Amino acid sequence: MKITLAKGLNMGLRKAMEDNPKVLMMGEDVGKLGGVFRITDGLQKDFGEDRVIDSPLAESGIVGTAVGMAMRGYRPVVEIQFDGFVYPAYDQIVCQVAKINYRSQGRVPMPIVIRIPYGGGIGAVEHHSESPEAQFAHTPGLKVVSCSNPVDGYWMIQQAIASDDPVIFLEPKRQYHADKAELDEDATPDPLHASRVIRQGTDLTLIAYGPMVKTSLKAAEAAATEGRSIEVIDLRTLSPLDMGPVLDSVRRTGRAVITHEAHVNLGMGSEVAARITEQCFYSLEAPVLRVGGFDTPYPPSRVEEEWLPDLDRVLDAVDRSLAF
Amino acid sequence: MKITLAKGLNMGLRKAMEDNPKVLMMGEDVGKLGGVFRITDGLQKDFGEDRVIDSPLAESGIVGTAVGMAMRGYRPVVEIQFDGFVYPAYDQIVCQVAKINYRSQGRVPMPIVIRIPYGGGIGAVEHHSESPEAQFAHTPGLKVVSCSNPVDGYWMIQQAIASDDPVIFLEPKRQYHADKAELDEDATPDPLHASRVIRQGTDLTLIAYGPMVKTSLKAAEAAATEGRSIEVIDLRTLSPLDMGPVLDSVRRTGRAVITHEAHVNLGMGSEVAARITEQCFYSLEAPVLRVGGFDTPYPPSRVEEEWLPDLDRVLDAVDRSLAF
Amino acid sequence: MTHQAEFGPDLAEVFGPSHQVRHDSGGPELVQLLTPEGERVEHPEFSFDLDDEAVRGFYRDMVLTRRIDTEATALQRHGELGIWAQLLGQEAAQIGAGRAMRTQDFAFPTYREHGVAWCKGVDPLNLLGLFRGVDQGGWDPNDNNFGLYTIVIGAQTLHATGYAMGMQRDGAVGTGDPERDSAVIAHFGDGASSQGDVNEAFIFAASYNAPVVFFCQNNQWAISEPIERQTRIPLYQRALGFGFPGLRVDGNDVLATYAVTKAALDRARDGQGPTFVEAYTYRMGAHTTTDDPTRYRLSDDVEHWKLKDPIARVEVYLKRNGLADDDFFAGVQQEAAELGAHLREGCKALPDPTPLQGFEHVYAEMTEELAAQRDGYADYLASFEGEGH
Amino acid sequence: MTHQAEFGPDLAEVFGPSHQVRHDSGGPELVQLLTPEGERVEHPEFSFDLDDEAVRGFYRDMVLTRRIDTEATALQRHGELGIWAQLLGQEAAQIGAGRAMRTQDFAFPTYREHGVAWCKGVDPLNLLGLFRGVDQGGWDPNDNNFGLYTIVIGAQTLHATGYAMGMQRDGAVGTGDPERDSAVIAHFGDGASSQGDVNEAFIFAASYNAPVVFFCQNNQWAISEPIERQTRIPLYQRALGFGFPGLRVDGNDVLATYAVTKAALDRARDGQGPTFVEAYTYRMGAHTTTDDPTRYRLSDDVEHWKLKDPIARVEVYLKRNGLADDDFFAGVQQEAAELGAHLREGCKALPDPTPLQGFEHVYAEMTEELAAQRDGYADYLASFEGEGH
Ligand SMILES: Cc1ncc(C[n+]2csc(CCOP(=O)(O)OP(=O)(O)O)c2C)c(N)n1
Ligand SMILES: Cc1ncc(C[n+]2csc(CCOP(=O)(O)OP(=O)(O)O)c2C)c(N)n1
Ligand SMILES: [Mg+2]
Ligand SMILES: [Mg+2]
Repeated sequence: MKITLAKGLNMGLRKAMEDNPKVLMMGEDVGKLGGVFRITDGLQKDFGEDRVIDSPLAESGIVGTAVGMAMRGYRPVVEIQFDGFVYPAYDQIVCQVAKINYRSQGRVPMPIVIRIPYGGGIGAVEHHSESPEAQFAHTPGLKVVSCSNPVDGYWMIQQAIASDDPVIFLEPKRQYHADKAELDEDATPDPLHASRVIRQGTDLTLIAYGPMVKTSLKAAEAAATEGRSIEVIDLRTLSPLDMGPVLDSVRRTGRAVITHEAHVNLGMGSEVAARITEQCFYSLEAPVLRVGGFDTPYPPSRVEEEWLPDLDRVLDAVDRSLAF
Repeated sequence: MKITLAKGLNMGLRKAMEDNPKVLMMGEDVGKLGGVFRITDGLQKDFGEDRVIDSPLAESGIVGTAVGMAMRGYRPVVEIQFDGFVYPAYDQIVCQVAKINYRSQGRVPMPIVIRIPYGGGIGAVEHHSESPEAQFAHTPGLKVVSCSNPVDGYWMIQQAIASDDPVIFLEPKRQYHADKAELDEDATPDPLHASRVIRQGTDLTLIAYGPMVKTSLKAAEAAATEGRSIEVIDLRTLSPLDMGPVLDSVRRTGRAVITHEAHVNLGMGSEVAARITEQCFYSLEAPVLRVGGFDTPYPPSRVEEEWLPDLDRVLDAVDRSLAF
Repeated sequence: MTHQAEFGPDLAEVFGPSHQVRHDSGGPELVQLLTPEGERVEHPEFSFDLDDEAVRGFYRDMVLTRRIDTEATALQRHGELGIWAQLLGQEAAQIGAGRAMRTQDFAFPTYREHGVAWCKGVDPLNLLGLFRGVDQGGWDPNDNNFGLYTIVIGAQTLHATGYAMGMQRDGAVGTGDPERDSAVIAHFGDGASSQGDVNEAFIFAASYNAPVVFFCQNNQWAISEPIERQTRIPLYQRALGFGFPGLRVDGNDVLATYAVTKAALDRARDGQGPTFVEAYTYRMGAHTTTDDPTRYRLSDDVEHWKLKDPIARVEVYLKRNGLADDDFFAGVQQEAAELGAHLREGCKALPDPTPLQGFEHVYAEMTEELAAQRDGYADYLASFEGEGH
Repeated sequence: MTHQAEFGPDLAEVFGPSHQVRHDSGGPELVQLLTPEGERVEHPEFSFDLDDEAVRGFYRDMVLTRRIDTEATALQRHGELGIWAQLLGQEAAQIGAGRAMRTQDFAFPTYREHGVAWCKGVDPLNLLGLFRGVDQGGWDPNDNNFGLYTIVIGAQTLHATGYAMGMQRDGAVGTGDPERDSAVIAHFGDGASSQGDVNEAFIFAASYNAPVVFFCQNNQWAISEPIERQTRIPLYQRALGFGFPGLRVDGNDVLATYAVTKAALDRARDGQGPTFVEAYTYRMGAHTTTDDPTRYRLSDDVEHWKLKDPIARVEVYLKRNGLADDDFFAGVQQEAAELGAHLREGCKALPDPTPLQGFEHVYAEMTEELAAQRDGYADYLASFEGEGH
């Protein structure tokens, strides 16, 4: 069966609700409308208003009540309508969701998934195209992942829901309907917190996640036509980071470029670069280079494609690294 | 005149209010009480309730109304009572305060200062000892600084208020009353966004800011007794970073350690390390090492001194770097 | 509600006519001065104190505002705008509120207040930039005392309150000088009323007695969610919990909206503090041009509200009472056509931003760090020159 | 307020007796069953339905709760606790509310609810850990249906609402089975009422008709800020804006607090939804042991409230009516002395956490990354061994 990312997520959510009656959906417009991206399409019809809950327009309220539901034994899956609207819930997420298991010495786990459609490229207005991952990954107690393709979408959302820890689940909205992939529902998925080499190469390690995975694969292909062998890694998990495959790779290639849509300054790239350097110092032939959104607010959509890192900017960094 | 950091800040605030009638103070308990740390002590008495405004207990409300005041031409100085209570205002800070100048194409500047007593070591309960700097420094449009000593406190708070950009002003609360220093009110201060070499050395560059500056100076002294010459840099400005003095130093010493109380993962250290590596790759004799708070929630106070990076942990990193 | 009585009869009344409001007429509390049939009625407390000329002006405002809306919707369909937030059906609420303001009053809009922008003198062409994706607000808020559109729901209500606190500090409230005394209007929707920020704005405004009118267009929907999800009592009653007056006005009645908003603004300018005005109306179109309301609401409801059209009733009123002649109506149509052309042509001519422009105005005082990033990017862009890239 | 009349006489009444509340008796709306002088009075709607034994029990609860408080305050003075949040003066509010709960009801406290903890059966020693700095809550919330103390003001009111929504989904509301039907109490202060979260909790609770009682101890102060900064009308009226009942009870009257809270809980369990209870009381002590209230309030006020002491009035009542003899009072004193000793000894014996413990429970499922950090730190610590470090 060939599915889009949107479909994979929808099927994964449905599967999780079928498997466990404690799984609930909450958020703005997730019910009748099925969410503005239709990721929860059909779920309220089939599971009822008690399990697929349209909420008042208040993100702190959504997350805060999800905390209470989790305390009562439920497994709420919260949808934040767009990346830029997660901030009213930031306090509940970093002070409560992230800390209650710790505060209670493990007596009150927080099996909450917070789904966030994120990233740019859809021609939207302000606050609809942001990449807030670093703001969560810096917070102990949260786990942060991002899927990049339909099959991962299907499995990872189920794994996130099954996790007894809170998971910030980042969905690259630009990819929702971009590509289709074959889903084998009987396959055994990789663990949730594992990064993955998705293309092998020997000259340089290109590290990406979420929306930049596709661009990175294209960059590797383009580089191949010029005789350059690029290894591409899909991080998948941003907290915890699974550095094993990354370090293995860089020890072989000696060079690394990391890319994401988020601002470069204090983005995931800074952490990955710092860790690679700490652990592969003598293997490195060049500093780890970072390609990301500029350190400016996300711009009006008519220039977003220039703001977002693209094939050319990734290749430029690859060239600079190889020329170092 | 010898002053503490608390006194320096209080004098600086008073000076700013005297110099410009548009400067206002806002926050919880800043009026009659003078703030829980007494940093605004005496200001309401002298400048009145219209300029030193006790607010309802709502951080988003405080920052959001400060935005409106700034639009009307005022220069609000907001006090957040403790680091851990800034998050209810996070949305207003990152989506409004940070972006209105950009959104309005420079027509509506945001000359707001958000003062945050931050960091640990005071034996407090949860949420009173945190270091949220990276969560702000990652956001374009905000400027982020931290003073480390009484004299800087006096000047930097005035410079922050004079800035037409929003400034997150981090005050190392543990230092409020720790030491005294001589203030020369006629001196010409360094610019707000300049880092500063505060001890010269040749073997290694030790980078710190805020509460870790004192520890770093002690570490350098201790290392000196073992014949090691450590250069210490007080970053002072976290966004923008002033990398000039840091890069100069590392090019000379070949080694760098950066320390802060915040979690290491995605802390300021990751960005500084990544930049040093990018720009001094061939000068580095060892990877930049980071010493910070663990990637765990701030612990109960009886073990906070073990959680916080201290002299020994800084020296341990110095040793590891020198031995690399 | 068997146990209700335990808490005394006075408390039972807070359980108003909930779960019905969409089909409901707005209840007896609805202030109305012009019926859907175009008949003038009187209200014991609020009266319309302007002349026929003003009514014709309101009519013209509403027709032109609707034209802005239909034109922009068409531009979106033709790919000239990325998205558009339609105001269809809310013209009276916006013109009534907008015309009640004085020059020195300041409006804080959400993203749908095209009619208020019109009243404040903003060139509607400037509204398109945000939806086209060439800017994030193409006007200077200080030129017309009309703030930038705010996408994060509710955030601007706190800005409005703070601005009003600034007016107090400027001595621009309660002086008795009509040129000087000022107030603020904060516009927001029924959905927005659930945000913490909006409720905090009520608290700050009440605490400082700030000169702000909270003007809520209850258009019955927050995207797909009906008003019942946000409140189980009539929304204007929210103000009671915060200690200032709340009023419900027929938001499809421009005369009543004008009269009620003006009274609230007078009160604010006079130093009497905040008022909540619920303009009871209906979102006749989709939430935005990307929304599909057939998924969540009945066309029945829409038909019901069509009978209450805000423009039609004024037209009937003017015609029936002979207050405007054919020339007048033709003139307005002509103006609308011209406005449409202005928007169509102007929209396509709006200049795209350049990539390097994005580095400007991040800060009022540019940083060396960012200038270096900009320069590096400029060099990078230059490296493609001549490549036909 | 000259323009008030414009909005009709019914709106004027929302401007209650503000700016006076601290010296005020709480107004005619205050539900009282036992006067400060220890006289039983009746109320038209709320009656006390328990026997003398229960009143003696309440007295004992209050004396023991006060003992916890004075003992912990003393422990702080002796350096055994880092800080302590005193409840002095709020015993009746807490015992009345705590005793109104059934076992299956769940309480979400702020940080001062030591009396509620007592009623729910939490060993008071466990309360000390947080203030001593050995843990962040030493009890299991599921053992006694008593949540952990929450320092971020207001956050727990949303948790309470969500928990109550969970009860609804569990079919534990409105079944008529007294063992099964459940409700939640959210405790918070007057200051907390200004937080967005608290107001959002009201909205969610109303929207879903959740079985939650919002129990606000209005102790007139939020650190140095008087209640007037947070509201200009009596706080219980906040609920009116959200469409559920609000009540003001004499929070220094344990009988009335019990009766009112019980009625509200019954209503919630029965499926009638949320109620707001304002327990009108006074913070007799400092905000915490690090606060200095002489900087911001008059001892006059404190003296005034001393006359309303919640324990004294029950003592007078019991004695005057011969409902308890000397043995009873001596017995309670004896218990209090034992409790004091338990706390003094227990506190010092509370084990300090170890540095490595801080790596546990960050996650329910430990990560490799964090395990590596822990192991690295363990090695580092081990490197000092033998150094006499
Ligand atoms: C904080 C935040 N959350 C979510 C959204 C997404 N969103 C945009 S409009 C809207 C509904 C707004 O409803 P209402 O306040 O009634 O205004 P209306 O659109 O009806 O004018 C939502 C949920 C947003 N813009 N901001
Ligand atoms: C979000 C947040 N902001 C600020 C604080 C600091 N603070 C602790 S208690 C308090 C006052 C609380 O007043 P109230 O709600 O009336 O409760 P009370 O202490 O009187 O019981 C403040 C401002 C906090 N804990 N959380
Ligand atoms: Mg609406
Ligand atoms: Mg209080």
